[in-house]
Amino acid sequence: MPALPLDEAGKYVAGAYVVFLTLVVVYVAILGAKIARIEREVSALVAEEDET
Amino acid sequence: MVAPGIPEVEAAAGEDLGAGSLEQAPHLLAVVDHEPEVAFPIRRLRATLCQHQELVSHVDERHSAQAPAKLEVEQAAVEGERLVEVVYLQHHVIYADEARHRTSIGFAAMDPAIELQGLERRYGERVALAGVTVSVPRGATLAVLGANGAGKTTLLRVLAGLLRPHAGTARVLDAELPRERWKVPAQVGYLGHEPLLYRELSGRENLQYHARLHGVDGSRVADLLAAVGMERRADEPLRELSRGMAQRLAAARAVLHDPPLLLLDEPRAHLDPAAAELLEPLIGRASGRTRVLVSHDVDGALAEANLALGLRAGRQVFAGAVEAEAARELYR
Amino acid sequence: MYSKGFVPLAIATVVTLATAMGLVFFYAPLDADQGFVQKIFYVHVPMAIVSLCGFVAGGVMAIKHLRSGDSSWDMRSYVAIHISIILGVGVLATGAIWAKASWGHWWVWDEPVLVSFLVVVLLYCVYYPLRFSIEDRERQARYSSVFAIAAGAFVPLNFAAVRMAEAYTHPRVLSQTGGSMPGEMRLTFLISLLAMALLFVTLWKLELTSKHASMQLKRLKRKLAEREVVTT
Amino acid sequence: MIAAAGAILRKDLRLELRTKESVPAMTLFTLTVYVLFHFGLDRDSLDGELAAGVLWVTLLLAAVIGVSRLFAAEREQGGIDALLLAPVDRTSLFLAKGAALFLFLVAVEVVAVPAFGLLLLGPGLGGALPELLLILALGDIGIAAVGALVAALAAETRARELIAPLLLLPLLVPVLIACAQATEPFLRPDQGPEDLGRWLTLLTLYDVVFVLLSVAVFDYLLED
Repeated sequence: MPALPLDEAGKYVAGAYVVFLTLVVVYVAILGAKIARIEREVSALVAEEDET
Repeated sequence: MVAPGIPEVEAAAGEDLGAGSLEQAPHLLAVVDHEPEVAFPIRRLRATLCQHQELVSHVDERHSAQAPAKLEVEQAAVEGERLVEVVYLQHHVIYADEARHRTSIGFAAMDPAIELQGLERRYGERVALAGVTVSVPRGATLAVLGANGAGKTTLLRVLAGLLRPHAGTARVLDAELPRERWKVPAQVGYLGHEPLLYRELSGRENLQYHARLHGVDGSRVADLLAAVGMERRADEPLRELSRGMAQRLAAARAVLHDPPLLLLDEPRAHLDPAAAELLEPLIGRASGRTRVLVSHDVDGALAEANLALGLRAGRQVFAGAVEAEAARELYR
Repeated sequence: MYSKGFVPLAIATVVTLATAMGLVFFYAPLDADQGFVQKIFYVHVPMAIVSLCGFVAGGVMAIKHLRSGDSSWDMRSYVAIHISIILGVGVLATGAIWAKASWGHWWVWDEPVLVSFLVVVLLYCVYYPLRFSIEDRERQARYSSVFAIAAGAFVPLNFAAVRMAEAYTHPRVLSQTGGSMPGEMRLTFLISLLAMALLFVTLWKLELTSKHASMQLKRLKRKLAEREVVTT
Repeated sequence: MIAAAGAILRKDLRLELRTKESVPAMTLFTLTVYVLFHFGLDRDSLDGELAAGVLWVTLLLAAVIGVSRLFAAEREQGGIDALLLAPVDRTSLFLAKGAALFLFLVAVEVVAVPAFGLLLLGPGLGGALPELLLILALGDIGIAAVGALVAALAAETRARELIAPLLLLPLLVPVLIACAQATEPFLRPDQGPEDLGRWLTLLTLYDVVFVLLSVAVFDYLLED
């Protein structure tokens, strides 16, 4: 199998690394959303406690 | 030595028992012990007995250096025509067994059959049982009362080792649950809503299967089939039998290995009076086994129980002696 | 609880990842017969190795859970498997891209790593429905652990079987096997592998911390609710 | 433990004889799948790799049916409770269920493999009978061990009809590879063993690993 020319290969390599980075970023984003929800609920609890 | 006794106990007996119940069966109870350090349990026992009026007792408390109790227990057993139950301290269980043999009636040792302390069980987040604290002496019957969903069946399943308790301590016979769960099956007979028998197999085949699992001799199967009155139809597959007949076979299954403790979940559901009568020697009070009885029939259950446990939404409402009227409150 | 030493770990992960990227594109030589496409190797293979180790580690943690009855080990095992599945999907995707670039097809059946991964990912995807269709918390933990152990043992067996099958029907030695790599490539590969492993551990700790926090929050809420019932 | 396993196995076989639920259904299923393959592949006779693949895929799919029924009676009629209420080890349940599944598979194959020879296979089956039997036996042990474990795992879940096959089939990929590869040379017109030893080694390794593993972890299933 002859090596692909650089411009052709570049697309694929970029694709592979983009897949990897996207996975990590999406994962971190989901985690961030989870943490934001925890933060919201804690704030709600604190607010409730302040009232009583 | 049964005849004279300790005055205060006799007095208690006279007061607590109506004339009618005296005629029926005055439950005499002999406690013999010779060691000072057990004086306290005797007193506690006496207190318990006074709470449970059908268990009126003759309590003999002695403190002597040696322990030649055997003779006295035997004597008590022989003399006591009215000796229905011999409650005995664990130090002398061996003698008590003899007394039991002579009177061929059950006995209860001070070492309780079931001891629960703050028992808790959850299903996921939902609390099914919490703070259940009760102690059932050997040979006694505990009635478990409560509306649907109060946690009665959960309690039975915990006691049977089918569910793991999540908090508190639970001792069933000599097994600490859940650590010593493996000790439980050999000693417990469980009769629940489901007969736990295969529909496609006959009664005999089902019982033989369970006999093999329990390592019980196959000849007991025939005896039990006769005892529950199912000899004639023992070879028909279960699906062709009525629910009541299946229940009779299930009762035979539960006592196949002659367990000292019976866990009964509405055992007389589906049974006609004659069949219920037939099962009495196996799973009734007269079986001499410690029993935990779940029932919706408040009066019936209290009549055959020594103590009662009331549950509401998994919480304990009462444990010990209870009036039928108070028990009925549970269902309101 | 799980956040001890998290900051240095995160820094080390970022530094190593950056280093690995730099090495891949500016240091490692071009492969003699694959050319630039071979750069995919530095993300695909470390991801595959870390993911597999994650699956096996999930099994080991599950053993610890069953042995000790400590449900935090079940949580660890669950999170390890969860991240491994995500990495596994990445392995399949990058593998497909690599296959397209070097052989012209999005999928090749004679690449044992890729094929084994497909089977393994298919199996592990069932972990979620299994775990979440059991309501009782304890039973969920126990059944998940049993699955994790069985699947963890399956992973190497499956690899052996697939490799044997491929080697038998397609006797072809891959050019990227470790032994024949030049030194620069090997260094780059090892740093990439380390970066991937650190990333795995970082994400694992992060997820565990978040899971633990939300569990604690739930407990707190329940406690407060109980207190309200008592006081009113 | 062996005595209890024997009691459970006898009960299972008796139930199967009486209800005829699993084995006839599995056998019928294999025959149907042969017909499907005939039309799907549009071939009157198969040999070599294709034949081995069709045979083993069919057997695995039939095993799925057996596995999904394996705990049905226990679940519906309280057999698990009854077992937990008896002083027996849960390992004996695994041994009994594995043995029952193994026997079911053997019973199915007694019909399904000759039927395959008659319906789809080009070359004759007779030439390498001992080897074939050995491969079938080793394959069945693997399927039985994994099948009993998966059946127990799935028995307590809500979506068990879905989970059991989804778990079972990927887990059986190595069995499929080894069995199909080992069987394939015998199904070619020019019969002759090829690399039989390595596939049998792989199968044996798989069987040993999963039997031991299942025995080790089975105790944690089916409890409360």
